[in-house]
Amino acid sequence: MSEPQITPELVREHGLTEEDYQRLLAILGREPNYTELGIFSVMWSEHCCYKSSKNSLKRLPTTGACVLQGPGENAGVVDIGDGLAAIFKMESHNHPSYIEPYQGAATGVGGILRDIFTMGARPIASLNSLRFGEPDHPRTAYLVQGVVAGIGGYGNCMGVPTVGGEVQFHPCYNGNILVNAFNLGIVKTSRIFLGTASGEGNPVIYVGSRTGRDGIHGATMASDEFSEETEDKRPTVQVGDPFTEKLLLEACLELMKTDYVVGIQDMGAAGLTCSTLEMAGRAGSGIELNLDLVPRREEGMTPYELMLSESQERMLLVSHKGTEDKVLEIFHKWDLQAVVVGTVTGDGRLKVLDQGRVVADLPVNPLSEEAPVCDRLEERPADLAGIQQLDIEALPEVTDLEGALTRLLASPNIAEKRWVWEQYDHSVRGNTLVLPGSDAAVIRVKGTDKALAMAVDCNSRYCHLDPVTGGKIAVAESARNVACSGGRPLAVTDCLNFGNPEKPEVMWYFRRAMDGLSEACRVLDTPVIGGNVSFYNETQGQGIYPTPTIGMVGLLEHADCRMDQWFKTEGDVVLLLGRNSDEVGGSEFLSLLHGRECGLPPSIDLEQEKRLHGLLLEAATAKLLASAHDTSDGGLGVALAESSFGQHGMGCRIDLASGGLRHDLLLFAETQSRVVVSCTRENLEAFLQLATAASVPASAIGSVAHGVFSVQVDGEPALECDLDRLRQVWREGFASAVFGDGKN
Amino acid sequence: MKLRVFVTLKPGVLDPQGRAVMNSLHALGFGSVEQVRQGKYLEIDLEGALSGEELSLQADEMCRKLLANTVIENYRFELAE
Amino acid sequence: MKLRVFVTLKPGVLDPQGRAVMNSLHALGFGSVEQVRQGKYLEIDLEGALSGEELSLQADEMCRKLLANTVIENYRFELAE
Amino acid sequence: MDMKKPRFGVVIFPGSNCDHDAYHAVKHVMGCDAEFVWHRETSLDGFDCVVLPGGFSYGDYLRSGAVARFSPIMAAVERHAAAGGLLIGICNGFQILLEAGLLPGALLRNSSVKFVCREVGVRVENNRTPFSCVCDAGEVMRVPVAHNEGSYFIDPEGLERLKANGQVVFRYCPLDDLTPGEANPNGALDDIAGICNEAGNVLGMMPHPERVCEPDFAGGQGRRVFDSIVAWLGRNGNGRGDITMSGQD
Ligand SMILES: Nc1ncnc2c1ncn2[C@@H]1O[C@H](COP(=O)(O)OP(=O)(O)O)[C@@H](O)[C@H]1O
Ligand SMILES: [Mg+2]
Repeated sequence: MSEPQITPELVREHGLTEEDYQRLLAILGREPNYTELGIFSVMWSEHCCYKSSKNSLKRLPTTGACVLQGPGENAGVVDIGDGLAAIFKMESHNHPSYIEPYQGAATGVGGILRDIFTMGARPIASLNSLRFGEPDHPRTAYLVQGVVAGIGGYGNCMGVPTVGGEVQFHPCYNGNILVNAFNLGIVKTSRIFLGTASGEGNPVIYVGSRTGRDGIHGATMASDEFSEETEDKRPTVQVGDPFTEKLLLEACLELMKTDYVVGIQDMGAAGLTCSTLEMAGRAGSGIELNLDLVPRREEGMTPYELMLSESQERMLLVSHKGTEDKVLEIFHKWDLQAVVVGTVTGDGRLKVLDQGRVVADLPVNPLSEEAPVCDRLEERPADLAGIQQLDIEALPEVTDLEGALTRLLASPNIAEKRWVWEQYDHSVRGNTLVLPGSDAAVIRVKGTDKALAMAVDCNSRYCHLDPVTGGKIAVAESARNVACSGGRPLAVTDCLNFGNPEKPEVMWYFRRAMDGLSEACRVLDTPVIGGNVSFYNETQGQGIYPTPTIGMVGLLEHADCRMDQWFKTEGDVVLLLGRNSDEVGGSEFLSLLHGRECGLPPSIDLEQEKRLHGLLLEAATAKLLASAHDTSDGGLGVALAESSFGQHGMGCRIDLASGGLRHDLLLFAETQSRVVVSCTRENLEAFLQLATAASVPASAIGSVAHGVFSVQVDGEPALECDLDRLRQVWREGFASAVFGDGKN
Repeated sequence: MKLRVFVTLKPGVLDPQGRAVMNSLHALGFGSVEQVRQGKYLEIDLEGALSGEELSLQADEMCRKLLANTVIENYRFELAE
Repeated sequence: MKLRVFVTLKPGVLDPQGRAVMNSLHALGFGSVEQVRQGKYLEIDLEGALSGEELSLQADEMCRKLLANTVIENYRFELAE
Repeated sequence: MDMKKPRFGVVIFPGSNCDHDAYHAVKHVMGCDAEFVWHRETSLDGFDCVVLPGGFSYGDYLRSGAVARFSPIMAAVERHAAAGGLLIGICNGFQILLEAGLLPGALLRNSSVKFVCREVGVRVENNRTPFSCVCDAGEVMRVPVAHNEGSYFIDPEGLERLKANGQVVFRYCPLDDLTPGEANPNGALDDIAGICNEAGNVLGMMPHPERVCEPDFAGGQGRRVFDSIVAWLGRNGNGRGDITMSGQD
């Protein structure tokens, strides 16, 4: 078989710079062959080696009392007591989902699930964070339909409930949608498995689907901007097989009850290459791999293709010598392919054999340790100062407040996302205590009193206007959602979606956003235990807004101390925690009603935020509150309306003190660190005492009332709405914005 | 006019359904089955007076735009009275 | 040998997928579409030396047993070299 | 009276994913004996009630339940049913029972052409079956559905027969004014959510009562189905008592 000559062009096509190539030569001490070049190319791609982000990521806080495993493994692990741990992670599948929305999103879910169960955990809950272009962009409806169906198609078949998420629309995503998938699993702390290939002589076992020519160069594709030529790369799209993955999940968990396994890792991007190198790298060992033994789906596959294929639903594991037959037996029981394909060696090299020939022979450690790190240039965007300008005084006052509220509730960014989450099985496994629709999902941990609350959040408009503050708010808001459900925020996974890092402005944004995330995580004591960076979210030079999505997980010691956002009982007191202001910069209101995206996002005081969470947690533990809902997109007006849309038909009668604020700003500014809560009259006193002790401003602003939505300001009527009609607008907003009236 | 459209996965694209059907046929004793690929079949009734050539163009457009996902699928169609 | 199997819903059985495809075709401007029925199309490779008659019997058995649910579906097949 | 705990067998097919939920409901919530049965087993001896759980057996490839009905365990399932043992198929389990011919009719793709997961109203139409005997006639339970292919279909004569024999056990019905979505989540013929065979010992239903057997989950009304099974087995000394299906629908 003749292989391409190594030429400068070929090296460049593999995404390696001259400098990278010199480094490669120094490591190898000779010219690479074609297969080796391919291996270097994927290992040194942005996607695998984080060359642009590594330095910034180092600054994130990654340790804490509850952290059992920080970044570096397949997923991070936190201790939740009772001998159990939660393993979770979020990952992007943006480019593939834009090209083929159903399969792209489906395989994204498949990938994140494997990351979780490869560590021994049973996945118990998924979330997803989605960004699409304008609702009436010609491709949006198609993409929404495909992505949602794909996430459902994979997760539903796996029997893992998808319990929450977020969906936002903005023109900056017209050519680059974002699909970020989160999963969380539970494992006994004594049974956590790592991706390590130790023990010379131990067998290396391949399990799962056969290898085809799927996604070859997928890992490098994820690190390229889209262009017209991407059309030609289309056959790299992969088809997910959730059924096989379900068998893989059950077989792996069955295997992990035994003591046969030394280490295990899924084959994700750059399949065999990444998994062998990473597993050997962690153990300081080597691997000898015989490609002749690798199960194949197609004929005539070359070593290059076999090493780089991204066929889904495959895992690599190392077992103790002598146990391989028992391991294979378990997989065969589940009708799965399982083959010994190699051996752990002690020489620190990855040696790949094909038909008796050595087709690659590389030193494991230098390949990852000496991977290129780019010190990218950064530059503050020249036009930023301009767009940060906003003269609030000069902003024309909106006097039709009911009209404004109605438009906000109908906006697909705020409207109910039922159309999305009804396509996800959110109740399988029978643990979903708080269903989608409230601030955070709450999942019981069977066999304990505990529950976990989880949410994903990011406001990319804020990040675009001020990445430091935007980064802080992404963390604060996701933690606030968890706290509103009665959970103590524990730890974070992130998905950092940005444009082309070779552009100094993008790098400027990236580093500032990292600063914001780091500081917020530090103050709120929620370390980052894993995540993923997705650069090059650009089409024809047009980049997305910086979108550092945060997945937050919190713990409820007692599941029955959970809260949701819905008003419950006539006559309960409604309170506002936090202070109002006119911080309307970057808000949904400003964008929707004034067509402007400018100003500074609301400011955030992280210490204040932390006190707020502490208060919510205390109140939840004492069962003082009937509901809690944070104010976010659409401000106080929208938060009050949303709390009125529960199953109980309970609205509210509110009288706000303007404190001198203009009424439209009072109702719709997105001032941070505010929460709308309700409680019985009996609990009011006790709750106010807690609030005072916590130094959190709390004021009674009205009461819960059946079938009513009425807001006065300083005793004057401001909003007198028909609750049923408001609810209907909010219910129908999503489908009618995306699919037009009557359709779907 | 009747338009019959056959949509199949491109060669090389994984077909988990086809594989499951094959395994099941084997289990049922149909050992001679070597491969199964599952696709879609659509029967479409058309009215109107387009000519053969124009009709073909229109059918082709339907397939490309909607009926087949050309990223992973091929299509073929037949027109009949 | 190649076996091509067409599985279609029986007349009278609701076909929501076909209807959805029709609506989308209308929305795309293909107004001449009057009805769409969506079915399955399977391509099966067979090896072995069965004769035409026996092969047909075998194919029919595959369809009845597995490939079609005769409560709601009709099937048809073609055999070709 | 025989005080032995009822014994449930929960069959696991490749791709079943509500097997744990069914097991949890009967074992941990109801306190019955329960065991998983792998689909390659060939015997169901000793089980009072067999559960075919929900999920995506064989990925739901080709048609839901089409491949699973050929699993080795299915011969034992048929024997169990023929001998009068209780057999309940939920969601994918219902699909398997239909494919296997143990119940009449078929399940089509949802009329929305989308997967649907939501809580629906399920009204008890016949409370004389082993699966509904503690319920009041007309009682409405709040139970989730979660499926792609749940639109029940049968030909007109078949439907008449079902109705005449009281085989329509559950129908979809509205919950309250505030729960959105149509009462019938999938376009099922005559709002049919669950049916039994003529003898009354085999039930198939699309909604998932096993997910909501505890008060924290939609009020826990799914438990009524399992309470019925246990009560019926208790009354009949875990034996194969006669089921009176008489009475018009
Ligand atoms: N893609 C999605 N998948 C599942 N649930 C979603 C999705 N998008 C939104 N939701 C649910 O809808 C509710 C409202 O979401 P969102 O407006 O983003 O809440 P918040 O403003 O509190 O962050 C939440 O319960 C969320 O989990
Ligand atoms: Mg919120």
